[in-house]
Amino acid sequence: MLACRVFARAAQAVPTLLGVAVLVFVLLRVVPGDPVAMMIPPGASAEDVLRLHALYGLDRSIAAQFVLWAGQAMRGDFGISISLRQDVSGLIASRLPATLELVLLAAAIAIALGTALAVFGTRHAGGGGEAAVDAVSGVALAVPDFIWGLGFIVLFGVVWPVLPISGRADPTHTLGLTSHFYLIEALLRLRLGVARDVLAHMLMPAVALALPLAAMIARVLKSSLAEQMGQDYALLARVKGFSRSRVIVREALRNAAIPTVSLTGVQVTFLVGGTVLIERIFSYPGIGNLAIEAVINRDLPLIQGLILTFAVLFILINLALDLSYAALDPRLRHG
Amino acid sequence: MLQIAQLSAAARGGVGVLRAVSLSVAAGEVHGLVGTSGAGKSMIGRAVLGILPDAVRITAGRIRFDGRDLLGLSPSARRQAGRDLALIPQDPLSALNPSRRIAAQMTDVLRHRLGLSAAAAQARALEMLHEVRIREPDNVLRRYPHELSGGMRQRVLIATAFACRPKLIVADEPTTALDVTVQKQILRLIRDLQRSHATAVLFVTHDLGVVAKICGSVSVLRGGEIVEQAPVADIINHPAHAYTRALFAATPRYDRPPP
Amino acid sequence: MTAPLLVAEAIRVALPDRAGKRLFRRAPMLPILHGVDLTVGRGEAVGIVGESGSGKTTLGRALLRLIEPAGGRIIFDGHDITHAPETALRPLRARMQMVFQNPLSSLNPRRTILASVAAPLRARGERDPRPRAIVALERAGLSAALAGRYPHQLSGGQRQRVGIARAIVTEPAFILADEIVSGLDVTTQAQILDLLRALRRDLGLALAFITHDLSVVRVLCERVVVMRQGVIVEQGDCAEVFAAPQHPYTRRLIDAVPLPEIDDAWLDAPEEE
Amino acid sequence: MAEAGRRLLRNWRVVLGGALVLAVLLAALLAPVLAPYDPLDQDLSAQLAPPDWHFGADAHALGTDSLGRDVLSRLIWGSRIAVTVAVVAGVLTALLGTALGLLAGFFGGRADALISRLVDIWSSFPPVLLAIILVALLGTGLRSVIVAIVVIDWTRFCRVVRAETLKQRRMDYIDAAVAAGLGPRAILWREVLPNILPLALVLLTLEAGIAVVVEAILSFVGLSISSDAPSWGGMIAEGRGVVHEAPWLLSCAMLVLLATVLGFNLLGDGLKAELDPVLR
Repeated sequence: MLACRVFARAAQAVPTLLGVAVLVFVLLRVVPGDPVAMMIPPGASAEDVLRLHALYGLDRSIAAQFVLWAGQAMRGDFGISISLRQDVSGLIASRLPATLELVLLAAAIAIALGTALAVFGTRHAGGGGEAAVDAVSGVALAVPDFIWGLGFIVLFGVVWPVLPISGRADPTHTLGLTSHFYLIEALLRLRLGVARDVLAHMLMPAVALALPLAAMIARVLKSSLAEQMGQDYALLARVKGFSRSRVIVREALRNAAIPTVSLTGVQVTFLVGGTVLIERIFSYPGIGNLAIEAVINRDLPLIQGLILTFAVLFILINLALDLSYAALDPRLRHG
Repeated sequence: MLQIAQLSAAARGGVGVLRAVSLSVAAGEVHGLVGTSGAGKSMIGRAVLGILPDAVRITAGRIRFDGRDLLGLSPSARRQAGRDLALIPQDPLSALNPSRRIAAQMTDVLRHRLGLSAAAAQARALEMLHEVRIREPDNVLRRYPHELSGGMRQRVLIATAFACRPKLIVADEPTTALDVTVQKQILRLIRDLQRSHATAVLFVTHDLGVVAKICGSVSVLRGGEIVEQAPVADIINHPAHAYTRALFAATPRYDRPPP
Repeated sequence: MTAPLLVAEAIRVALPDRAGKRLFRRAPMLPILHGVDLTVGRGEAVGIVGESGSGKTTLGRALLRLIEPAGGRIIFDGHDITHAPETALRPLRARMQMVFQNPLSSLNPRRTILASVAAPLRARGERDPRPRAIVALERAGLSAALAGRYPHQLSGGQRQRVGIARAIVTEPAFILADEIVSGLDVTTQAQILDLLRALRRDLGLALAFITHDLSVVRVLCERVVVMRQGVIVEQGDCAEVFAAPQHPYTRRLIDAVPLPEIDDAWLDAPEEE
Repeated sequence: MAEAGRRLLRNWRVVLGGALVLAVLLAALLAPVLAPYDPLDQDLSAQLAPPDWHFGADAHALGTDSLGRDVLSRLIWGSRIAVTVAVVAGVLTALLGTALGLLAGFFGGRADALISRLVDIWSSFPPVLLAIILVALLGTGLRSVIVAIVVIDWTRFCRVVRAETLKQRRMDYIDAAVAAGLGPRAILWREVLPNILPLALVLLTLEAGIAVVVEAILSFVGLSISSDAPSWGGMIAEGRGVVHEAPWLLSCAMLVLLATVLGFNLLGDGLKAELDPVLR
């Protein structure tokens, strides 16, 4: 039962992936303006320009270009970046870990904070505690991550300079790490000094990304927790002598999580989307920052590669959400 | 066993939910609380169990159970006294936690309340499932609630209620959500277990027929007030209060021609 | 005896079984009704009784063509409506109406009572349906002052009366009532049953009354139909069926109803499995 | 209607939210009168001057930017872009999203499959990135910003409206309408739409807030209107660069943007409570 759910979800993703690739490929080429213009040195002859076009295959029909590109993409070769003159897949491989770490940290913060707020609000239902949680989550939900980021920069970067406001690690520091997963590798190698420095750089962008999602989780989880606490099994648990807090956490939380995952699932993909901008504000070297550069420089191969990377990332997230349904809800596992 | 004296309760905004309710239930007796919805009959049960909704506060009166006044106790002492109380809820669909196996939901109270080991709790649960005449009890223990029928789920709940050998069980409309043929089997099961374990039952229902068949004595409630209280034979055969008579008149009977 | 108002012959209905839905395949069709015959005379009230899963609600929805049956025939007032397209059904809709079990979900929460009751008339193109809607409301025992209210501002009994007013506003010949008193207190239930009896007398309405409660059927209907797992096991005049049930299931059903009188032996009666 | 009006005024969210939105609207309308300086004229002698907090001849209440232009005036003129984007993009997105959501939810079948597939593709990569790409393709300028917002955000509307419509279709009052003889169009128009309108209006106010933010993001990335024209996003971008020397530049622009977004959100939440008779 579970295996075919996962297989179906993956199978469903292929047409979407294809749709995305074709859509962006055509869009980028239909548009006026010569993508290679930027690379042509001043005073180059018309003949040089033609040769350059041929090099990037821009002279052939869009369909032909797509077939060529798709063929290469299958082999993991996404062509050469026009603006950075580097292999696109190499570029993405070097920048992706930074974004992944940021997203994972933000998601962890959001889930922890959202759940804590929801449980606290439920435990103090009707009282001041709940009103406070509603107010906090209301504001955190209304204010987009973009503005949280800016606010943090001003507060903790300038007014009370405690945290670094750009980059991924202190340049003066010798990292001595092999992979691009700085945080994870530093922790694994127990290089706590490096880990602390990298974490300091990631903290503000991660929290800015996490707050809207945390607020959404807090609001949805609290309302479904309240609903679960009204069910007879929660009343029965209290008659059995379990304290209200224990009933909330041990009995109601898991059932309340199921609708919460479905409602906030979409919001998680916005979290990944948010990295594009947050990385830009904090000059954090991830694929989001790279994407903005690529678009400004009209670097077609790089944009194409990044779009597919994001699309695959989204599909993996949706897959993970689906798996969590089955993990949480026995009705899906036991037919 | 249970004496409720002048118990009054009010919801937020002062709306009276219970008005000076007094009743007593002897050991092993089945006392019916009957009335239309909103008459406050469930509130009495929940007050005894200490699970009143947050919005409802007790404003006066005492609940003496087994010699102790439950209302005066601290929350933890209150939970301790709760050892001899149990609940059979109304809706079997929502009374079992959908994401936990039946075994977990039966044994947790046994281990928490009676300090039984995992194995002992499992054995007691199995024994109780036999008592409620469930087929293949060990298979049922491994199941999740959604894999059982309404009638089987209610039997599991009854088994759980009787497992801790409580002195008093509050049965809050335990058969209202069931088909009439299943209802008869469940009523019979509650009556048999109640007699064999000499457990007192506070039986909440809106159905005069159910009251007639299972209760020893009855309180008729209207708007949070007891309008009549007597042994079941007196209530059924010669109801004194006008409201009780009105309830009988309004209850349709298949063995009588239409009015 | 004039031709019966509604004749249903060998009705078969199958509905998609949502639980059995497997990926890539449409949900398997679960047979609900296996050939049901039912007739309702003009002005006659028939009780349709059965436990959950007996298919009584599905039968009701098929009679009113809210579901299209897989097999069999439905003749309403001489018209074969079994597979009639919605456009052909529309003129007949005025003459067969329905009252639903849950008044809260059968009334549009954001429309006033008057708007809901007037809807069937407005659907027929009446320019100002309000006066006739007010008449229907009053006939159902509600004061015209409630016209501007919303459903959530009324009691359960009042909401059910709005459902009844909406059903009688087009002066239908036949009304299907699906468990309309199950959610109500016994006192409110009695008032609604009195109202239905009065309406049947004054308007000559034929009634199909779906319920799990045998006693309610005796109070309101002349004939009773007992259903079990998609089949009618017994039907006949109420007095006869309740006094001397022929089919063992009917007997078991009747025995299981607790009458409000002292009978210690009732619980001990041997129960056939 | 008067009675509804009075009730609206008692809801603090509507009052506060409405006040903020009204302030931005007034600033946009009366910009020429309110702004002490012409937002474009530069005073190279007073670059990055800190706010001197008083109004009057050659005072810069909120300081100046790196080209000596008066920050307060640019904020006031910047509200014109914010309001235009909020109203135009918000309404268009609401109409497109609600229509497609109703179509998919009510009629189901192929329409639903197609629309849902589109929503899947749209939501399979970051909206911000898609917006940036679209604007880069369509060329900078307010028109392409609005088109980008509409093309991207209609899915947010469509998803919510479709879910609500599906929920409605399962309710008995739709069967009651069929039994009453209403045709599908009549049911959609008279039974389903009245329940969708309050939801659509709330989404519209929320969408207006989002549109303002997206415009600010696009000008932050340098893709919205020309860089020297006054826009909050542009000021934020400039402020980010000089945040150490002139933190007030970034702070003022950010706070104004925040006030506008909060205004729309509070108004939306307040209206949601008021418009829905069931909640009242």
